[in-house]
Amino acid sequence: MSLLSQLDQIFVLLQHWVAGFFPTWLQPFVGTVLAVVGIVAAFPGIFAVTTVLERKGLGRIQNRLGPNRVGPFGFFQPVADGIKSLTKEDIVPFTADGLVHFLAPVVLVVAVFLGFAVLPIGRNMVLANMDAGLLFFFAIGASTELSVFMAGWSSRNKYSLLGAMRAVAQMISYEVPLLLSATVIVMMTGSLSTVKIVEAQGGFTGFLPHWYVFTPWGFAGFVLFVIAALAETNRSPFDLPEGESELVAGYFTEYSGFKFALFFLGEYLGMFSIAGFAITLFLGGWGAPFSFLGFVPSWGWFFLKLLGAIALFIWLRGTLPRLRQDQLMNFAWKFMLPMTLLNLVVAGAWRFMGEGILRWLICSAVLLAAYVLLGRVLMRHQKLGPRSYRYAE
Amino acid sequence: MKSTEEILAMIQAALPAAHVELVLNPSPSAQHSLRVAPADAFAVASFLRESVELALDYCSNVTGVDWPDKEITEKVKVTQLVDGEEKVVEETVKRIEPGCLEAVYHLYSMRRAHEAIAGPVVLRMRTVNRTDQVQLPSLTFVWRAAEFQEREIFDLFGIVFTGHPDLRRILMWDEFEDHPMRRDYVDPDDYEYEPTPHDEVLKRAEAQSKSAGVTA
Amino acid sequence: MTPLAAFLIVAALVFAIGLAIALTRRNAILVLIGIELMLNAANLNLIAFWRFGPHPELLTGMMFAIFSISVAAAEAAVGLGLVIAYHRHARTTDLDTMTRMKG
Amino acid sequence: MSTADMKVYRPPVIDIIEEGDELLEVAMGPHHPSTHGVFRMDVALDGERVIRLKPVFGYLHRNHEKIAEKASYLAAMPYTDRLDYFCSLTNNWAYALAVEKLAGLEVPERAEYIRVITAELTRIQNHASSIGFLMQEMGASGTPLMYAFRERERILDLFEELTGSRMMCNYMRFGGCRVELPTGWLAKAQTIVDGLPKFIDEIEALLTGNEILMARCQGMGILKPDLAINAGVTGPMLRATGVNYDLRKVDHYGIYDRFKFRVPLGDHGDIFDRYMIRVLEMRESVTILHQAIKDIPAGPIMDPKSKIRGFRPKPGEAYGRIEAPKGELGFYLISDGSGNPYRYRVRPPSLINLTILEDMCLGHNVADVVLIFGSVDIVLGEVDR
Amino acid sequence: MLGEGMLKGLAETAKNFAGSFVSKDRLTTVQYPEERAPVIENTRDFPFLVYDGADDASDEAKLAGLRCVACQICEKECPPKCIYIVKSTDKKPDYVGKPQIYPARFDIDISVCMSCQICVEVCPFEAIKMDTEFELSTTDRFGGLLYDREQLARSNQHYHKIHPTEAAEVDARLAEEKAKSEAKAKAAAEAAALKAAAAAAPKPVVPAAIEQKEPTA
Amino acid sequence: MIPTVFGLTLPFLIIAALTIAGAVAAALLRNLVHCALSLTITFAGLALLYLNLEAQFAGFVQMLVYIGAVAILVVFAILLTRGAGMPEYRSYSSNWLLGLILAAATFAVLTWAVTRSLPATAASAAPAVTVQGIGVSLMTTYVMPLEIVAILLTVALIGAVIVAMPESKKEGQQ
Repeated sequence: MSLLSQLDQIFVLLQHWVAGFFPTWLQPFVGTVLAVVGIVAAFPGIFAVTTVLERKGLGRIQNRLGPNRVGPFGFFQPVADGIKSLTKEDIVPFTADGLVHFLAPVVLVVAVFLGFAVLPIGRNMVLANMDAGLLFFFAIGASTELSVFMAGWSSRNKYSLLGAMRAVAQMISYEVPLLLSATVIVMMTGSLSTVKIVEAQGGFTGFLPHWYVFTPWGFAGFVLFVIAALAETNRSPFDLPEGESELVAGYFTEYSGFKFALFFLGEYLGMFSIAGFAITLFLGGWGAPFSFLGFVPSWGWFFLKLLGAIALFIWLRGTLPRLRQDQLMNFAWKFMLPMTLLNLVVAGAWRFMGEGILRWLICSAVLLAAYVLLGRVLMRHQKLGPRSYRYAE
Repeated sequence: MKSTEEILAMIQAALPAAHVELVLNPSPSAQHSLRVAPADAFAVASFLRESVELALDYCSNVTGVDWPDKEITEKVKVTQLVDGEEKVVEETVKRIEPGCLEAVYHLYSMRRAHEAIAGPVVLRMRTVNRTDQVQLPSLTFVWRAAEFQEREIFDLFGIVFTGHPDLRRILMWDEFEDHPMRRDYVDPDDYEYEPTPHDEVLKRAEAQSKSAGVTA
Repeated sequence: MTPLAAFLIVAALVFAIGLAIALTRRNAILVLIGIELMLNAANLNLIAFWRFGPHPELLTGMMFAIFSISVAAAEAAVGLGLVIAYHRHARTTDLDTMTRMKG
Repeated sequence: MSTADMKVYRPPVIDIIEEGDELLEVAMGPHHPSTHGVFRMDVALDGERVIRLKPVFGYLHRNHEKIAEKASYLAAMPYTDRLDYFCSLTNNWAYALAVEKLAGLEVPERAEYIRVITAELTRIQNHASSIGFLMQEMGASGTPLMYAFRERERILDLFEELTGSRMMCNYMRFGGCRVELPTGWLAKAQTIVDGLPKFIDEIEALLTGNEILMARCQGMGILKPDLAINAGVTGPMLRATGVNYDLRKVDHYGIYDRFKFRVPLGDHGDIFDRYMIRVLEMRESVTILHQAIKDIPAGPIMDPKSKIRGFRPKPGEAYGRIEAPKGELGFYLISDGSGNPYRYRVRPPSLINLTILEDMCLGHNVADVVLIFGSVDIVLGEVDR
Repeated sequence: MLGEGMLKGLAETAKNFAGSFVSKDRLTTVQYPEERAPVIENTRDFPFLVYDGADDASDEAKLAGLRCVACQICEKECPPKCIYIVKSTDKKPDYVGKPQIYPARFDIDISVCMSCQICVEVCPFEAIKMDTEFELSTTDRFGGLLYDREQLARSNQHYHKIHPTEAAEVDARLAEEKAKSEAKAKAAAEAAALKAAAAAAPKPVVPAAIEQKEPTA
Repeated sequence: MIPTVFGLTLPFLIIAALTIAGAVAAALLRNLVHCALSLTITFAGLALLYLNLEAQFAGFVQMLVYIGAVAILVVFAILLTRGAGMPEYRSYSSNWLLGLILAAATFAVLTWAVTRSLPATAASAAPAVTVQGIGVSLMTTYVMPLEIVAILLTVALIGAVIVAMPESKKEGQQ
């Protein structure tokens, strides 16, 4: 085994090595525990780094410096934040439903962590290579809604309740396009297994990889998936459930201290897992972007891509204002849903059109035309558009 | 733009029964005003707004002025019986000129704004006295702009505007009792504590928490 | 390995509880919940029989369960829609007072 | 003239809510993050639709008018800074203008130019920050606000150099200005003014074409011109409804007649128009600034008749008003010949522009209420006084 | 209209993101304790009392050099009424040598002061000026920010340091006034001398005041 | 490997207990939202039981449909009908005793039938159920039911929307 491939498999080897100290019948169990520990350690670590990067990135977008006081370049800021939130008083409203109020963040974090189980982080690096892995991810993702509802309802705060209602309505609505845009990939790969999906994108033409994003339907699917993912994780411009200018902090208005931190963690982990799935489905997972870069460890690519996706999310957050609830719903049902359905059709057509430039042209043209048409109709329907102004001398 | 005298003449021509008088302003600004009897105020105000020539459709400023009771010392010659014979004696008499509260409306025209330099047309109304429940007719239905400003006058001066759709305190809290812009207002001794609606809120919360479940 | 009977008894228990909810609770939504529970119990039976049956590779039981789940979802949507529609008229979800069929 | 056929602009009447109607009563404020200070709106919601909204003021009330009536004419000047703390220089000007009318003072030409320059700079920084706040309300995570503040910072530096303070300028005096321009100030102002169009372009590139912004703003919170006039709404809010009423053009106060500038007017009276009118007004202000900085003459900056100590105008009254960035700012003064004003009244544009807040918000979403409220552009220091 | 507005916005923020690394001009924030914004000459914060004398003079010398004559105009005009003055019962000569009342007590409650500069404007004696010191936090809420004469006194050199142009003008004006009053005193003395000479020389009394006068800084 | 109690594996016991507990709680709790939340526990338990039975696909579908959709729907319905938080004035029906007896009888009969009729069969070796296999059989053997279910779902969707739609038009006509 060459050094590079050893580096590629370093975590797998490490896992086997540690598990080797245990009796044979315990080894699978220990291996699983090790992998879980790895995930549970790694992603909150990324969460910590991301909070700093997000604040610094937003700062730079806004011509500020961002946090730079704690530690070198402010990178110990999450430590300070963590200590702060752990030592803060845990306030439970007087009239709150104590048990549900407590369970809500726990349920969220647990559900979100479960989603990582089927995420292939690198070659041979997936906790559970399930046959129905993608379905598992969506099933788990659906249960986060419940925790959001629990948080909002149990706080006995009107803002929380409004935020929870918004969040749940939004998550349910966007689950449909999310699922449908991922279905394209399932159609093409013929498998719900995340590992197989990544492997299907492993080849190269020349030095360009066979990522699904480089096909018309893949690109459309990717864009739609990212939009739905933003909505699903309540990120800007779909951050209505916690829109601080309207609902104070939405469903976690009444949370403080550690529970608030848990919510925060859950939100970011949800973002990572969904970004990870966007990478897995459309961006070739842990595959290298160019054939000559194959020597870099696969997990390195995965995390690099994850970082890129997070940067995109931050960039969008720094730029876009927030939508309104009914617009959000309209967007989901009137734009996202038709587009995803059309994308399914286009993907099917692609499959049966054979090789050649023609299918590229036709598929792109159909998607583009539908996009332009739909967008125009929607904008005109709402009487939106640029305006001119008159002047009085 | 017409001078105040001309406007007065127009009002008198249109509403002969209305009591309107001219109040001169001696300062260099020369913004003279019209004092209207409260009973006629609504008719006069409506006329000013609807009149095509004046079109005073914009009420810029509404405010109150407090004119407290003035003690006037005068020397009066009185015939008196002094030592059995009548004499004319000079005597100082203290007379109290009753004060009043005044509401002042500054009107402009937006529709005819660009035709000439428009000074404000000033409309004033006086209450009878300055006891607690003095009343003036509200002009909110003529100019919506007066809505909050009349509330403010009610709050700070204590003029009750009859016919105002929503006459509540606006700047001071509801439990406050005095009218701080009156000239005889005395600061309360201890302004740290004033009853607030919060006590009631607490009470309600307690009652709610006693019943097992609480409405969301 | 857990015997088939254990699954069936669990299913029977869930079914009985669902039935009890449907029959004893007054709130229309809770009655719907009870019906959902009964359906679920049936699904569990289907899957258990599929697993312990002679031909698990034929997928019959599982297919049945999957179809049943989809139908149950439709049932829940329509049922809850009805409850909400009724509530809009009569302002109640209490089955004992739901006596009118006209809006 | 019968008053029966007169059109009445009634405030919305609170409907008697039926028993069992599912209303959610929310108190937005006083410490809600989007109320621009301590302001409360008692909102009744049906789902998320607003069916009643009552603004509640007074959390910042300090009885500015009473304080000023107890102090001398001069001592009221620094308090005017604190009315609308974003635009202290225009507040100063309005008060100085009222006193000048009351006492019949003449302002030297150079002082008038200085006033115009500072007032237009104030207008630009106010409009820029108000757009930033509006976007903040819309959830743009502060980016436009930070850009606006970056530019505002430069303008505030200018103010500090001239007046000694960034926000509480206390610069204008009855019959002129307090101090002469420091050397090199005009050149510095020129460079900053030259940079402003680039900043406005940047803000426009970031926002004007943005589809989300259009969807959020167009057709929201529409105000009809009739109601706007009747409710005494002024400033960019009024002009967004299409009413051509700019006091700089109407009252010809100061020396605004000498400058060539246009008054932008909107046609819809919605949030987007208010936003665009502010942007366009900033551009017009830049042209005024260019002209003023070019033409400013030398000369004295104070009317020799005016006095700093022992200022006692003759009895009488005066109402002076200017076009402040937020609308018509008026001061009504009654003098009884003493050193204190007998009656001192501020006509706050922020408060009166809020009169029709409920009319604009009814039927909209909670999220829109926040936006509509943001588009009114108020400062609580002025509303509560 | 189909997302290009958003793309334009994204390009704008990207430009700013990159620009913040390249041009220092974009970043307007100042990293406060380490960095400081440049001092602007006209900046005003809180008032101080000017005394003529050395920078590090003793408290007595400071008080002796105070230009303030306790005329109480600033106390009257101060909008938030944060100045408290007690007049002295005795008199001492001011910088032109005229015997003047001095403040036996001069307190400014900095926590109330709103930095409006009106005290400076109304002062006929150039005795109170605005400082640029703004780091005044204390732990004592009530007493800590109530400054008395000693704390308020700053030398004329300090004034020159923070507001050079203004201070130069003030000094010129004072020098002129002083010259005028000296000339006047001289003229008066001469007139007195003449008078005395005419009245067969009784001893002149007035010049004593001039001898007593202290040198101005 | 896995410890057993009374011949039942421990995971099964835990899951079954959870399922039953959730159902019992849904039957007994007074607060409707609590009922709905405990119901989700039951749903989750059932999904886990499916997994226990090696019906992976069915388990995930159960999770997706019941926890992700039905439970949320129930909760929404409770909120929309103002049932949230209000303890029921009288949460049990007037003839609750009859219902309880009926339910108990059903359980007794079912248990009796189960214990009497079934021989203790052991499960055959776990079949290799791939998603692909399910898909293939959905499209071949079960294509007719699939289509019928699809139609049913569409009809149900439209029906639910129409039923729940506010009757604004009718009011407008009046």
